[in-house]
Amino acid sequence: MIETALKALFILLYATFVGFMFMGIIRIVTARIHRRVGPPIYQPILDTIKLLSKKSNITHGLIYDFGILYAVGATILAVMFIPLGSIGVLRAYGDLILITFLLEIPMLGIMFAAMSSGNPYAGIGAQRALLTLLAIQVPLGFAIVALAEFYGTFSTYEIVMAQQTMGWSIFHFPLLLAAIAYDLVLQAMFGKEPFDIMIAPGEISLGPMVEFGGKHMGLLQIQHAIALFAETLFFANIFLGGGVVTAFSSSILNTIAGLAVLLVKQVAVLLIATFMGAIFPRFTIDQAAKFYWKWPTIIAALGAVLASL
Amino acid sequence: MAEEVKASWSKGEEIVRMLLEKAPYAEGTVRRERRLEFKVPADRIVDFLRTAKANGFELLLQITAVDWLKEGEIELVYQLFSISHGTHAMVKTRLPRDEARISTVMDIYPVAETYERDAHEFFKVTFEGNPKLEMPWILEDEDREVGVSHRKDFDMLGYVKRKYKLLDRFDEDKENYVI
Amino acid sequence: MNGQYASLLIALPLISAFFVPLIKELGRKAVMGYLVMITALQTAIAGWVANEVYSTGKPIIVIAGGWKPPVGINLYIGHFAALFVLIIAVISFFMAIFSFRAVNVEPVDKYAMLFLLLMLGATGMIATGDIFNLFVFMEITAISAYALTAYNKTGEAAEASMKYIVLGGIGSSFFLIGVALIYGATGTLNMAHLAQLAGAIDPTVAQVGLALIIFGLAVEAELFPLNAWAPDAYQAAPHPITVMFSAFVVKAGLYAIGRLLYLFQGAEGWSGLLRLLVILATLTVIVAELSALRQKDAKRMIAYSSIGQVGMIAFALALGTQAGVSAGVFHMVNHAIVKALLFLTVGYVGVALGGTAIENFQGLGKRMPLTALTITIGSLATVGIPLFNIFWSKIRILLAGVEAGYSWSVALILGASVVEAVYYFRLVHTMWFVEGGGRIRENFAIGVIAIFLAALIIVIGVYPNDVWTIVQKAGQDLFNVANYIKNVPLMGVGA
Amino acid sequence: MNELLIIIFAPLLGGVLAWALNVRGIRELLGVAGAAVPLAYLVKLYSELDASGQLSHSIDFAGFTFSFSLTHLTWVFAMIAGVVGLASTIAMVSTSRDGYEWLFALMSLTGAYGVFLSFDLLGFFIFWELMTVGSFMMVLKYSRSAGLKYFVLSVVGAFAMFLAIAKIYALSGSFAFPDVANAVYYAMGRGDLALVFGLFLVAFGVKAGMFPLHVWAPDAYSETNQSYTAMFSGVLSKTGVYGFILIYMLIGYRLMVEFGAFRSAPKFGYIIAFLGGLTIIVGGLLAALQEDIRKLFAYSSISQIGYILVAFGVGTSLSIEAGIYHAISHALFKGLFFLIVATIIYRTGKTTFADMGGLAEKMPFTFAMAFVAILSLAGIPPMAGFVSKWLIFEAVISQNLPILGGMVFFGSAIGFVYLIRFTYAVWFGQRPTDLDDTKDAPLPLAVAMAILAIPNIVFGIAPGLVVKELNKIFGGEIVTSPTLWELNLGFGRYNGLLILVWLIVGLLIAAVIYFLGAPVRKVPVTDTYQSGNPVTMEYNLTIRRNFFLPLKEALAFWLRISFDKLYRDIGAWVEDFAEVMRNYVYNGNVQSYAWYLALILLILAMWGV
Amino acid sequence: MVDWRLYEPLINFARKRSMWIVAFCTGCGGIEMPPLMTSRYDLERFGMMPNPAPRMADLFLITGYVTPKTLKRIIITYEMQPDPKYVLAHGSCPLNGGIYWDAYNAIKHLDKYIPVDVAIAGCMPRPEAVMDGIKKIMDLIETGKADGWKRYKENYEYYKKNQDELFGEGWREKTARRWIPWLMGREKKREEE
Repeated sequence: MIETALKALFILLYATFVGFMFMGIIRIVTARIHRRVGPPIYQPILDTIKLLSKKSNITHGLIYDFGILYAVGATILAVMFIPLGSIGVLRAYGDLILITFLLEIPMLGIMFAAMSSGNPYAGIGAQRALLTLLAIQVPLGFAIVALAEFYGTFSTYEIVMAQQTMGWSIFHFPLLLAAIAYDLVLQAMFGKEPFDIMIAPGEISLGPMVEFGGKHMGLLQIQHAIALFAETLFFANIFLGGGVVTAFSSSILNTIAGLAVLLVKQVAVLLIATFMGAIFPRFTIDQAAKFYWKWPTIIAALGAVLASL
Repeated sequence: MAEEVKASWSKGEEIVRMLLEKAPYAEGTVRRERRLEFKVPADRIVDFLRTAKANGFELLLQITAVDWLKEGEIELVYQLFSISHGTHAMVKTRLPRDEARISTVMDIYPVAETYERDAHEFFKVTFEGNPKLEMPWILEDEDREVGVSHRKDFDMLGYVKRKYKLLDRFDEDKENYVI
Repeated sequence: MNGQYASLLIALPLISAFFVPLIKELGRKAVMGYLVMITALQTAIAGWVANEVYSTGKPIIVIAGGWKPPVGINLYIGHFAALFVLIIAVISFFMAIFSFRAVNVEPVDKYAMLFLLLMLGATGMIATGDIFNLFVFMEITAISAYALTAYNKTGEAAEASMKYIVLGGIGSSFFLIGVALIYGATGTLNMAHLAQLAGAIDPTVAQVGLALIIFGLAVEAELFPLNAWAPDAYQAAPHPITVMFSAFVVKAGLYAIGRLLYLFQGAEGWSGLLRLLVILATLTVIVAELSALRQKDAKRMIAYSSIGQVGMIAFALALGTQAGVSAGVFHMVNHAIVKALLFLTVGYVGVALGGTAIENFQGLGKRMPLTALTITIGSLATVGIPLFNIFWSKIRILLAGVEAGYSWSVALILGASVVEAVYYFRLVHTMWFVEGGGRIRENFAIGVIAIFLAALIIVIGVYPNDVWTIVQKAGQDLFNVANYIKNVPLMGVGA
Repeated sequence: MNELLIIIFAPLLGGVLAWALNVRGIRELLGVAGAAVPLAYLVKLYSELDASGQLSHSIDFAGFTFSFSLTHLTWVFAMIAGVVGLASTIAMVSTSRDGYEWLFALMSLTGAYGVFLSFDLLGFFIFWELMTVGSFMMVLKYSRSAGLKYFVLSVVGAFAMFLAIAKIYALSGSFAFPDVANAVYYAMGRGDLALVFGLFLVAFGVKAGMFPLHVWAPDAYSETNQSYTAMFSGVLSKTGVYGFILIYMLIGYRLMVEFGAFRSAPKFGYIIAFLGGLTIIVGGLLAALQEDIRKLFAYSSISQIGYILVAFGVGTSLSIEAGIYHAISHALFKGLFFLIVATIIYRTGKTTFADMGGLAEKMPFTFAMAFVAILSLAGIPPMAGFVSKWLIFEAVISQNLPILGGMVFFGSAIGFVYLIRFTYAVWFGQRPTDLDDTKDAPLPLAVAMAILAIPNIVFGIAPGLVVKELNKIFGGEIVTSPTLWELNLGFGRYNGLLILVWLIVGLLIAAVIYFLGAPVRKVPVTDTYQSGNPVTMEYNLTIRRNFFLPLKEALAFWLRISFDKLYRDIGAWVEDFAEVMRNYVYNGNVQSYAWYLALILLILAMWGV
Repeated sequence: MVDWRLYEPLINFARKRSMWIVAFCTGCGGIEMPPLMTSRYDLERFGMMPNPAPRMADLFLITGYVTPKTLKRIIITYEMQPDPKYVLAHGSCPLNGGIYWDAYNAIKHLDKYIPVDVAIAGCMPRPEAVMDGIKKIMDLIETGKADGWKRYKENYEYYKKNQDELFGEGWREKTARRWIPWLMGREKKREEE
């Protein structure tokens, strides 16, 4: 019991810290693309401390607070399920569909909280977030189906183990297609540029986030950090072979090496998303829906059909 | 002194003569190159503008109101511009000051709606047929109740003193003043 | 009280019909009272006869004038005849009571006489064992029916009865030629004897004779192209008479077709005729139901629905299997009860509110709750809702139909009953959920009859076992002709 | 063993008595008793059932022999009918006004019980008709057009089933399931088999609300007493679903042998699954675009039934078990949703989204129930809805059917979409002034909602309870569940308790951070950031009308195809045809009638007479 | 409930180094803001990020003249900001009305209505001047002297009196309902046709 508690605490701290570092990386990389100096890497941590230490906060009712808590709780739950190299508290129960659902639930929690504030911007933001969710569901579904059919199992841990022997998933053509589609979907799940219509700052002043201030926004920053970590970790595990290193003798070294390998893969995924985000202008909501229902769906469906042959 | 130096601008003369044929009730002169001026009685303004639009004056740039306090009249200047002739035209009408009433030209130049509302807001000129005339717009409700307008008979400075309660500041002259 | 008293069933209405002019002077009430008394007597005798037949299990054979059968005329009151004579008597008794209120056109004594003749004709057609006698009773029924249709003295009634006379006349002449042909070929008129000789008739005569007989009766039994007169006649006739038309006059025609059809099993071309009858019956159902869809008058709508149900009975009888025939008979019994209830209540609404147009039925639930309730029970039953009586017979007919191989016509009949459900539920909706006028006090006697019939429907619907056993016996009586021949004491003369 | 008869006829008896003694107090008592008695008997009989595996009882009635039997499968479905039926009748105590509604609601409940417990086709058909009539009369009371549309479609379904039954009866000579099964297996021709399957598909498709035949559901579910709709959509649609299981039990093996399989799913099953998939997508998308609260949940109920059909279509025992599990959870959360709708309509009297809003403060209990129902329907892990959806995903995708997998996945997102639309329009935002004094749910409705909410949570956290029951139906250990909280399918594992524990841990962490921050100030709805402009309660800024306009524009092309219009045109065409034919055939002049007779003579002559 | 004084320096450092600006540009100074964000002057180095929602912003830049109409929006937005909030007034107009000293629709002293922490002189100060201002406000936060929001909270009546004096009592409700009478009128007119 103590051992799992310690492992869980480690995972939580590691995830939050690395998540904040990822947010810092995103801001620096985007700044560098704009030929700007960019903030220090620990800037998100500073932002979160500032937000959490605000002296006065407002609330619009019970659901306004509970929605945020639920979002953070669900993200923490999701992180526990995804195998992190050799550490993994609920690794055995890490089921593809369960994790995909858990990664979508924070969005539901945030939307509940935002809408309970009664702000019209939050309403429009929620509507756009829902339509984006609807749009990404089709390619996401086909990608998950392709994965499950190719490996014949739903458990993420078994998929990671299978990739050690059969090589990374992206080397097999059907799963390469699924990876491409899933990567486009990640773009919307991160809320990065081409598909972040739901939190468009200029147009609907950050959509659902308009009413969050002080500690609520701080909690959301933490949630965003963990979510970034979880999504990149999930992608790394199921498509890039996960971090299983057995070269060293002592287990401590193995775990550290595993984490390092995972970190490299996660940063790679993150950079793809950041580059795409820095370059593309923002899609309107029906353009985004039409886009997702055209190319990524075709790619993912092709992958799923090929995987099932 | 404007008359001696005026070089005659044949093209402008010709446009004015063509317009005056079509609108005998108006008088038109060429102030200078690319500046025509017409005087039209208030009730014929709509027909004149319709003929102007038909003869090449595509744009209505602005409707400015001028308050002639001494003559007790408000002058409305419709500033037209013709891309095809490449010239401005100032169509001037005179309205009695106390109840200035004229019909709208929205159906000829749709943009006129905003300009008419502007003239109405600050010079109390009512344009029949403009639906959005009474809509609350630039002036805040407090100013509207007080009756702020840009007419000359309104003591603007007094109003500002009352509104912002900065009595001492305006009595100084240019030499000694208090920031 | 031996069997011979059964002949009273025929004699009583005949004699009392001719006593009516004597009572004419005593006034309208007396005539109506007399009518009720006679029908009550008739019901008693019919009840006794039915009890006798069903308890002993043997049919009662009445020999007219002592002449043994193939020469003399005999009445054969088997299980079927006993059951139906009882139904005819009971319904006439109810209608006599209903006529108190419903009939107020003056020559009441003529009405009473025709009423009794109609009852006599129908009873005779069902009870007789001799073809020519069957023709005679059919003529009596037909003629009294023509007169009664025209009884209301309105233009519409006259036109309806004129149509009925023309078609009825042609139909009965077909029947007569057929009987003559058969008599020519076999030399006998007695049904039992005919059944024995059916095989020996040369094929073309048998076919022609049989076809003519069946289609003579078809006019009376309202099969598809020949029932054009029926809707107008039903609508134009006075309300009690419409009930009698739909309850037993049509049934008598159907019984005759059924009886003769199965008598000539041996004849050549029998199965071809059966298939033709099935097609015509299905068409009757479909055309009748469809044409009822957009009716503005409730009585005409129920008339069409009654023709549709009659078509279904004909379909059952024409299947040629024991299950089909007994299902048909069961449906005859149920249909008689339900249509009696419906026409009674709709007629009563027509009398109370003046006219049976659908507008009068608006908000009937509030105006005349008892009548509205009984109409709803009647219409739910006709549509074939599980807890009512027609449901059981409809199921049996359709099962027998599919068993006999006519699954296409069963599908069409099911489609037609969907249409039937639609217009009945429109009526139910107008009655209960549309706002109507003030409350009207309902007549007690008619209320009792309606309640009795509605209760009968629900009782048979909820517990149909006993009625089903009775009806099965009646079905066997109709179907296996060998037993029929055995019961009739033929003199054994001739080939 | 006439307990079975008591179970079936208790509601009808209660209904008739309630209708007869039309007195305010007694009528409700009788009605609820009518619904409670069968449930009590079902629970009592469970021990006997567990011992003997099947309790059967047969009576011969009206010339046919009717047999009833209680097996594990029918026990599960009967329990669904029992629980949701009881909750719905308790809720009807506050919403129904006269005996009429009690009679026909309980008659349809009797029909549902009869359908589940009958062991022969004729009994099945009779109770099916009874159920249809009961629910039809409930709808007829509110609107004629909706009622007639519902009745015509379901009667067409019923008669299709009757034709199939008659065809089987003609073949096998008896109605009991065992004889029917082997008669169909040995003696039925290929053409007849396809016809019978088609007819059964239509019959059960109509009642379950499958894609092309679903048009009656939105009108029927919304045009009736809302607490009855909880039973209508919770229980009666399950009879349609039970029908699909019957297809498998009776003629499934022969269809498998005759028509072969398509990638490990039987071909006939793939048809059902594909139609189910379409139902999910169509039902969900239409639900998102509705303006009326009842219609939204009607379409959502159709799309959830689509899930069950996909599960049955795939055909493996795991997928059928997943389907039944989803039938249970669907009955629970859909029943709960319609009770919530009933409370809202009962309290505010409004049904369209445009004039509702901001009810969360006024009706906290109902909102809590709605929150539970939303979590369950949208499929959030610790709830029953998620478990059954997860089982269906696993079952469908493990049979490598990619297209079906994609459709099912798409369905889960649609669940989010229309639920958030409902929550935003009804619970949050500015409250219209006339809704200021709405009170919370009355006691009966509150009790009914609680009855349905608790199992939603319990079956989510402890799925072992349900799965042990369902394994008994199939005999073997299809879904192994080592402990009460865990399900293990070999290729996928789920542990309800673990998820709940870690969710609570996550919530605690977040709560700790939350309470470390500065105290919180409650702010009214009008104090929101509207680019600095002040906000007043009179000017409504909440987007309640046309919430998903972009989606409607994106789907504009597909929305033009509507089956509703197709059926209405057919109805109108039939009516015109009837009118035209009547004018030709009965045209009123005698000469033409006489010509008909001549026509008959011509036919006879032609016939070779 | 927890005593954070021990962590005050860290929190002040965080507040100093991550100021989020309310994207609310009043008057003519709005166009001066983008250059600060672009590569030449890059305020993001100091962790400053433009943020449209006042609920999560700290720094409120008043860039240029303030009309009563804008002041109403400024006051509402200012009150929506969570507590440690700072106001940076650019240019001379917020100080004494600047060139609009005699205009009826320009505010003469912004300080009478909302507390100003740092005022930057210049009729639209150049980016370098703004950077100095920001440096100044960061020092104030560092030393904890940037207490504009405390002043607003403590003598709120003074500020409220001035605001009501300018706009009249209950101006929020009045402004919110400003359009409703006209809309109702048009609705009635449309029904008549």
